[in-house]
Amino acid sequence: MSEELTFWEKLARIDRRVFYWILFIGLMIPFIRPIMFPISISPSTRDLYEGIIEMVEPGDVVVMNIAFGVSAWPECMPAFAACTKLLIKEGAKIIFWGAYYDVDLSYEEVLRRCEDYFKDLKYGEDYVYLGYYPYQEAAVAQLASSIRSIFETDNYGTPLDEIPMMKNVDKATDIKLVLSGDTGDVCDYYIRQWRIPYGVPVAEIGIAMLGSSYMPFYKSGVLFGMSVGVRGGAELEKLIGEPGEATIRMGAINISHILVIIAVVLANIGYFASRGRRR
Amino acid sequence: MVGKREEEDMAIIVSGRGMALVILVLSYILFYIFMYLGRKGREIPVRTLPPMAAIPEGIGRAAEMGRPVMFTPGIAGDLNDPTQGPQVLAAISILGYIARECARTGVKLDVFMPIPTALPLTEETLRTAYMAEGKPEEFSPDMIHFIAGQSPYLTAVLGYFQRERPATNFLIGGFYYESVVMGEGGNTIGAFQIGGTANTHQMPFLVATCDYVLLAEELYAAGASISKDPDILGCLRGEDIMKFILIALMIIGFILGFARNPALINVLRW
Amino acid sequence: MPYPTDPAGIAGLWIAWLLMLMIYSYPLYKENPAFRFAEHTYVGLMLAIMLVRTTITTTIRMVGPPLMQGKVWYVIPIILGFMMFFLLTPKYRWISRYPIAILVGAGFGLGMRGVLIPDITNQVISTITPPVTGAGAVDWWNYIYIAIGTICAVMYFVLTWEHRGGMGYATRLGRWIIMIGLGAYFGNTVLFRMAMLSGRAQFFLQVLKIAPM
Amino acid sequence: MAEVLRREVVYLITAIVTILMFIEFFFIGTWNVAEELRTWATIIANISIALGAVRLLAEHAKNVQRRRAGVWPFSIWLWIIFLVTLLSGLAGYVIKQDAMTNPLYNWLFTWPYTSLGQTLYAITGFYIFSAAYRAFRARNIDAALLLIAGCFVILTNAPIGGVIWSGIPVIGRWFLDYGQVPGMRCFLIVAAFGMLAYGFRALLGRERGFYGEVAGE
Repeated sequence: MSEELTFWEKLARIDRRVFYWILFIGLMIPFIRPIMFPISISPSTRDLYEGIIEMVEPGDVVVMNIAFGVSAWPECMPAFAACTKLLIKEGAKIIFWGAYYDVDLSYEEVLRRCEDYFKDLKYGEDYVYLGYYPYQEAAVAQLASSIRSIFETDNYGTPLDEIPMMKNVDKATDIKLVLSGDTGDVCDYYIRQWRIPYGVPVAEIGIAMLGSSYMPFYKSGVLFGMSVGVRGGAELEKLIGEPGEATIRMGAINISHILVIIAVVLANIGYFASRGRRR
Repeated sequence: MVGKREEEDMAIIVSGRGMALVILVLSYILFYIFMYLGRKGREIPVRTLPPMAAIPEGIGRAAEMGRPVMFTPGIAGDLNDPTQGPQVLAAISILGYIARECARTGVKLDVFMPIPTALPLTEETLRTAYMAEGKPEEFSPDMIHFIAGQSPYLTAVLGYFQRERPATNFLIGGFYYESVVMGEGGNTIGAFQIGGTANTHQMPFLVATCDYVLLAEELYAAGASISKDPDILGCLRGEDIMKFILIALMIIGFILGFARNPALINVLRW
Repeated sequence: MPYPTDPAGIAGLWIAWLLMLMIYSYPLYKENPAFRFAEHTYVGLMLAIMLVRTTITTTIRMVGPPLMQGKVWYVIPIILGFMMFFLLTPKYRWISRYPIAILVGAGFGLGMRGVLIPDITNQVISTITPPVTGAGAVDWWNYIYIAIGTICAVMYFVLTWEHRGGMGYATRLGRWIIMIGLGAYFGNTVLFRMAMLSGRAQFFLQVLKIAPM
Repeated sequence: MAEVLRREVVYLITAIVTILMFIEFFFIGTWNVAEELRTWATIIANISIALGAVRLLAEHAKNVQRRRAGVWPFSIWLWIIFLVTLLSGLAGYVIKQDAMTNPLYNWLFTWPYTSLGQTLYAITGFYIFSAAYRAFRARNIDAALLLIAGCFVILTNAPIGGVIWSGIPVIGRWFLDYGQVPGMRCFLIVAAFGMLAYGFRALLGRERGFYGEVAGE
């Protein structure tokens, strides 16, 4: 152990906290001095955007499923808000509900982020908030066969029959499409219980990892579109022409991703250099 | 496209779901046959899994270096959880094998167990393993370090890495992000690492930090190859036959694809 | 959220900021009582919010109206639900198996019937669907790559036969293809985690009014 | 008899519920029982969420009772914050049918809870970065392939990748749109069969982990 350390070995012994500090400070730079580069649109996001525009006619009822917690806002909220704006532009009537116990706050945040859009709309006629349903496949399946068997009332206690936009809506077949913002596997439930039995189009607007695990579903046409994490959010913001939070955040993504790449490359150069020497 | 409930004359099965029913029934028949055969004593082998073959190597390495071996099943789930539970169970079966190797070679084994419901089973497994090698006196419950809570668990394992510098780490079970931290910690002390999980979200980290990794179903197969559970092994054999059928379908369909013949696709949409 | 103007909001903002620093004192410095304090605060809050939102209010909402309408049998799921709590008493634990049986039955029944089409047949169909007429060489290459890749990767998970001879080569290719998949997954994980962390870095600056809220 | 009630009857219920769900899906007809059972399952699941919470709270109560060194003051604090939040939320619900209307509950939810949730969720970002430097080595072909694909995807996800070299997003997009598909598809297929097998064993009463049978008794 006491032999002279090479440059690479010394480099490999840097305390891990040094990296944490570099990263945290590095991430702040773009918020002070924005670093912007043009963003290209990926096919899955474009399909999502065009799918909504093609399918939704004014007056159609659409479900926005909030299956991400408050904790995943930085990743999921930009895309979710952008999709809400797009749906309102297309004249859809929106049902909000969610499978996360902290869904109330997420719903309020959506309203706040799309303030300009919601101010001309009327609760109960153009949008409605039904609240929380348990994170269970049985619940999602039952929502498909009868919304009223899970939600007798909206979140504020008004019976669904007294809400104008819900009068003739009770089954999956009354819904034009479902957009699910996920951190977990709730979208699986919508695929299995809504898309396959009833043919309701479903799209995913969740965290980036789901962009990998749901890619086969998108490729096989089970999902009509997919937005991948905050990058998808930035693409959607570009498509609807309202650059917002995700677009700003792409600066931080640039910095952090470059840092990760440098780390991996340096580490592997060091690994092969010291391995060569040992031989 | 997707089958809707169109009432057809005389139809019993909903259109578009026929093939699904065939797959379901066929799978069940195969599972049942091989479970039955397994219970009758027919041996169903599990193929050589390099990570399992590397376990003696890892323990031998620890014996040479005179350092301990560490095992942990991750904190993702409780035994009662339908997705994480089976992973932890498989991991505990593998632990039985590791413990026997350790007992035989006289290597010290440390188990970090963050799941309270799995504690009794772990203790039982270790006791049995040491007994089977004729060294019951070498087993002590202190080998199992129970730490509840994710961050105390992480802190304890990282501290242990620095203090004891284990020669080999086994990170096998249902993991959450602790896989990155432990994989990195073990790497920094130059430990030989064998990982395994069925949680897709942690596989990349285990692949990048471990020398050998059991991926997805391999974990269950490895567990079953040690516990010799005829139900699991029988189902695995049944699954394999279904996979061969799918592979055959895909090869035929792939060739038909060049001729743009949709016959097979239409059959699958039945 | 906009920068709050009321005293409660401002206090909340700064407390949120402090709690964040307490949590990050763990990676950035070392484990310490401040971190533990913040962690326990989170667990306490989470449990309370969860109970209020799920067990208490949602149960009342789901069961109340039908009971009022005279559907008396809605008492049964409530009783079954509370039977779950026998899981905590070793002696009567078996009672909890009845509600679990319904949960497991519904869960597996729905899950198994659900995976057959999207996860199996649709995936096979998608693998063997050739590119549309007039497709270029790249599309055909992708068709071949995905088909051969899927076949080899599925073959890799044949677990009760030795991979000998030609199958050995196919499964080795299969494992490499799985690794490419996991690599892309890894790349997306980095995006997710960094997006989350950048949200916190942004919040750090926003509270100090260095970045706009 | 008691043995039968504890095991066989339970397995039978599981099997009946499972098969009902199958029948509803595959065979034409109206199946109200299946719908009713799903509503029941939802209500049961909703109540049983409290189980985990009760367990955790009991654990912390024990910490306090036994004065576990270095832990018990935090456990007391956990209980205090739990009770305050719970009672304020319930007060809001009782008075105005909506927990969020209580200002204290709303404040605790909006500020400390949101901040802590996002902070804890983001912490892995640090670990990934240091692990990228200290542990992610191309030690074998598997890891090499993973890292190469990973690096291209990372640079594609960041817009800066295309500025460095215009080929990066082209290669990275290929990995995202095609390269990862067979691997991920294989996971779907394999996991689907795994689920069929696991569910089948549950149907026959040969998989018992979830009844708490494995964990002792």
